[in-house]
Amino acid sequence: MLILLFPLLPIISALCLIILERFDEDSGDYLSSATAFVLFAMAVTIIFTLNGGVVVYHLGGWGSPLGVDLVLDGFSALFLVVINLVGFVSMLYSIEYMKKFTAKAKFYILHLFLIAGLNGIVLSGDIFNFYVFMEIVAFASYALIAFGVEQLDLEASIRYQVLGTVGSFFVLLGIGILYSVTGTLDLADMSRFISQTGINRAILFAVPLLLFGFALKAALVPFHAWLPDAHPTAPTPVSAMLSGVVIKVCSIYGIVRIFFGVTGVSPTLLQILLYAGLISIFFGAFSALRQTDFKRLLAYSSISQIGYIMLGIGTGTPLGYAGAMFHILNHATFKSLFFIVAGAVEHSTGERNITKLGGLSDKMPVTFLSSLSASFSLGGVPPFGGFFSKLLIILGLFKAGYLTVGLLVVLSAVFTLAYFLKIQRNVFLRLPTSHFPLPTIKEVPVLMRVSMLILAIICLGLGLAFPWILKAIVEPAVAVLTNGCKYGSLILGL
Amino acid sequence: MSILIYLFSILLFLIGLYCIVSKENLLKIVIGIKIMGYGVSLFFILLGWRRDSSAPIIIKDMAQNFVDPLPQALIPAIMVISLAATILMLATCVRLYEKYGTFDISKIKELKG
Amino acid sequence: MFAILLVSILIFVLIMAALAVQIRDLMSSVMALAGVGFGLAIVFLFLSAPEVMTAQLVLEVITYVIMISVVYKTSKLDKTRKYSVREISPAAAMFFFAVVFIIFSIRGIKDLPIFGEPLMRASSLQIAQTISEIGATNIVTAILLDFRAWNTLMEAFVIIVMIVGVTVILRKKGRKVER
Amino acid sequence: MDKTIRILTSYVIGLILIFGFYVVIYGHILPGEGFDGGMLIASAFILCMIVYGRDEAKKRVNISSALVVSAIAGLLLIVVGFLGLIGIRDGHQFFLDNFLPQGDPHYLFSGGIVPVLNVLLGVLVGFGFYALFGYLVVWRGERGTDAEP
Repeated sequence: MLILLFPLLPIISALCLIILERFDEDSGDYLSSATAFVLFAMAVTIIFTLNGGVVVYHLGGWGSPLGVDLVLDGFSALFLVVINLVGFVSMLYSIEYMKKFTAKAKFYILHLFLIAGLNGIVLSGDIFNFYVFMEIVAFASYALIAFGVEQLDLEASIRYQVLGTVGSFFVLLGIGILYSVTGTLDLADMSRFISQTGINRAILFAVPLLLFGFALKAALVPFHAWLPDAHPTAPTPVSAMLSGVVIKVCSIYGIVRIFFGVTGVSPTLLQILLYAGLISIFFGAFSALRQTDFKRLLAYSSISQIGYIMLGIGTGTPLGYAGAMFHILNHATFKSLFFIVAGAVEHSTGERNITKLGGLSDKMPVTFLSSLSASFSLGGVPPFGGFFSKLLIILGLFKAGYLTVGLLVVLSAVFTLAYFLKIQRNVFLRLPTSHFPLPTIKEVPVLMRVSMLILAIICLGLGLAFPWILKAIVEPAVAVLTNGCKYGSLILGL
Repeated sequence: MSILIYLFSILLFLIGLYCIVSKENLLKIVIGIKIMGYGVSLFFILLGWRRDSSAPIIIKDMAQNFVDPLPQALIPAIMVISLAATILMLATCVRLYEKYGTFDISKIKELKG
Repeated sequence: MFAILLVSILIFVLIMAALAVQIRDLMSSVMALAGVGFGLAIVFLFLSAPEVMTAQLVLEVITYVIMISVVYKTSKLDKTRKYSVREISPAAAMFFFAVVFIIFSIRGIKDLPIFGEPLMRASSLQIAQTISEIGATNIVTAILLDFRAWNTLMEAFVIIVMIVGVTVILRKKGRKVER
Repeated sequence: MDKTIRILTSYVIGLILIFGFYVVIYGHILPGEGFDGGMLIASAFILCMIVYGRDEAKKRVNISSALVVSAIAGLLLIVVGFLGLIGIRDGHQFFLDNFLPQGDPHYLFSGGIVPVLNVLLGVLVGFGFYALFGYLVVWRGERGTDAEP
C-alpha cells in the first residue's frame, strides 16, 4: 500500500496548496518541503525493506491484463531514491531562492506535480500510464522553465515544448503499435506475450519510434538543441531537478523498462546506444570547455554525463550496467549540487559570467566547500562516488571488448576534470579581475547552505560507502536489466 | 486495403511534422502539433475497428459483438494531452508576441544555439 | 460502399490538413484545421466510436475558440518570408525523412493485425466483465472510470497542471526585480 | 455584442447546460464521458463570458475561485479512491475499488462508483476550463491577468 502514496501524496498536498493559496498568498513553504521530506524518508525505507523483492499493487482489484498495476522492483527503487532526494533538496533550497519571484505558491504547486509525475513514471506497470505520467512531468517542466516570465525564459520554454511534444507523439505512435500487436497495455502481459510469439516487423518499426522519442527527451546529441537553452534560464531549483533527474527518468527508465523488459534488446540497439553515448560525451565536453556562462557550462556537462550512462547501458555487460546505474545516482547528486552552487553564486553576486567572477572562496566558504566536493566527484577523484561509477563503466567496456572506446572514455574523463577545474579557478580561487565589489558579498542564507551541505555529504558518502551501496541499491537494479525478458513471467507470478 | 487505411493516419502525422519543421510562424507550429495529435488519435481508432460489429454500448437485446473498446478509452486521454500542449504553447506564443511583436521565429532567435 | 465513403472522407481530411499548413492567412488556416477536426469526427462515427466523436467535437470547439481569440488578438497574417532559405533545406530533409518513414511503416504495418480483425486479448475480458462486475452498459466509460480509473485520475491532474501552468505563464510580472 | 446575439444566447445557454448535465449524469449508460460533459458545461459559461463580457460572467462565477473548485473536485476524486481502500465492500481493500452497489444495468442508479467519478470529473474539467478561459482569452495586452483579483 506504501507505493500508492508516492504519486498520490505530492498530488494531495499540491491540491491543498491550490486551495490554501487562495487565502494567504505566500503559504506552502513548509507544507511542500514537509511532503518532500516524508517522500524521501519513504524512499529510503523502501530501499531497506525491499532488498531484491518485487512488489505489485493491482489498482481497483482487477488482475493484470484488465486493470492498471503499480510495479516496484530494484530498478525503480533506485530511481525513487534519486527523485525524492533531489526533490527534497531542491524544495528546501527554493524556500529562500524563490523570494525573487512572484507567485511563489504556484511554484510549489508545479514542483509538487513534477515530483508526483516522476514518482508515477517510475512505478507504473502500464505502458499508457507511463506516457500519461511523462506528460504530467513535461507540462510541469514547461511551465516551470517559463516561470520568470521574460524573453529568454519564454523562448527556452517554447523550444522545449515543441521538441518535447514531438517526442511524446513519436512515443505514442510506438505505444499504439505495441498495443495493436500484443493486445494488452500491461507491460508484464506484453513482455510475456512477446517472449512467447517472438518479434515481428511491427515491433521492429515501433522500437525506433520509441527510441526517437526517448533520445529526444534525453537530449542525446542529434536532439540536444533544447537543453543548453532550457536549463540555464530556468530557476535554479528547477534546473537542478531537470538536469539531475527529469532527463534521466523520462528517457533511461523508459529505455530500460520497454526495451530490456518488453521487446528484448538486440545487439544493434546496444551498439546505437553505445555510440550515441560516446558522441554526446565528447560533444558535451568540448562545448562545455568553450562556455563562459556558469549554468550553460553545467547544461553542456549534463549532455556529456548522460552520454556516460547511455554508454554504460550500451556495453551489454553486467559491469557496464552496474556502472551506469551507479552513475545515475552520482550524476543526480553532483549535478544538482553544482546547479545549486551556481544559483548560490548568482544569488549573492548577481553575476553568472565566469570570467567576471573571482575570489569567492573566503567570502562564501560553504558554497566553495560543496562545489569542491561536487567537482571532485564529477572529475573522478578516488574517495568520491564519481570515480567508482566511471571505473565500472570503463571495466564494463573492456570486458565487452570495446578497447578503443574504453581508451576514449578515459581520455574524456580528463576533459571533464579540465572544465571543472576551470570553474574552480575562475569562480572561487583566483583574485577578482574586473570591477567586482568583493567586500560586499556575503554568504547565502541558512537554508540554502543546509541543502548544499546535505548534497555535499551525500556526494562523499556515495564514494565511501560504495560496497554497501553496490550491494543494497545497484545489485537489484542490475538484476532487472540482466534478466530482461523474464520481467513478464516474474511480475505475473505475483 | 488495410495498409492504405493505416497510411492515411501516418500521412496526417507526417503533414503535422512537416508543418513543424519547415514553417517559421509560431502559430503554424501550433497548428502542426494539433495535426500530429489528430494523426495519432486516428491511428488508435483504426487499430480498434472490427468488421461488421456495433459500437461498444450494451443495448438490452442487441447482438453482442463489439468494436475494440480499449483504444476508444485511450483517445480522450490523447486528445486532452494534445489539447493541453496546444493551449500551453498558445499561452507562451501570446506572451512572446507581446515581447517581440511578431510570431516570426527568425526574429525571435535571441538565444544562440 | 462503406470503404468508399471512409476513404473519401479521409482524403478530404488530408486535403484540409495540407491547406491548413500552406495557407498564409492565419484565420483561414485555423478554419482549415477546424475542417480537419470535423472531418475526423465523421470518420470516428464511421468507425463506430460515438464516445470518441463527442469528445472530439467538444474538445475541438474549445480549442478553436481559444485559437481564434489568440489569432484575433495578435497578428492575423503570416508575414514570414514566402520561400525562405530556412524553408527549403528542412523541406528537403523532411521529404527524405518522410520517404524513409513511409517505407519502414509499410513494412511494419504488414505485420499488424489486418484492419478488420483487432487482437482483442484484454478488451474481450473487459467486455465480458462490464455487466457482471460493474453493471454499467457503456463499456468505454466502464473502462475509463473503473478498469483504468487510475489513468483517468491522472488525466484530470494533467488538466489541473496545464491550467496552473497557463496562469503562471500569463501573469504580468515574473521577477520582483527585472533581470 | 449587439442586441440580437444577447437575446439568442440567453435562450441557448439553458439548452447547452441541460445537454451538458445530461452527458455527465448519463455517462455510464449512453455515450458521454466526464471530459465531454464538463467541457459542455464550461462552454455554456464561456459563451456567457464572450457575449455578456467578463464582469457579467464574473458576477456569476468568479474566475480564480473556479480553479479552487476544480482542486476540491480533484481532492474528492482521491477521497472516493481511498474509500475503496478502507474496504467498505467486504474483502476488497484496493484503491479505487468499486464499492457501491451495482443496481440494474440499464437504469440510472447502476455501475457502482462509475457515475460518481463521472460527475466529479465533469465538475473538475468544467470549472477548470472556465478558469482557463477566464485567464487566457480575455487577457488584455500589457496589463496581463493580474488586474482582476
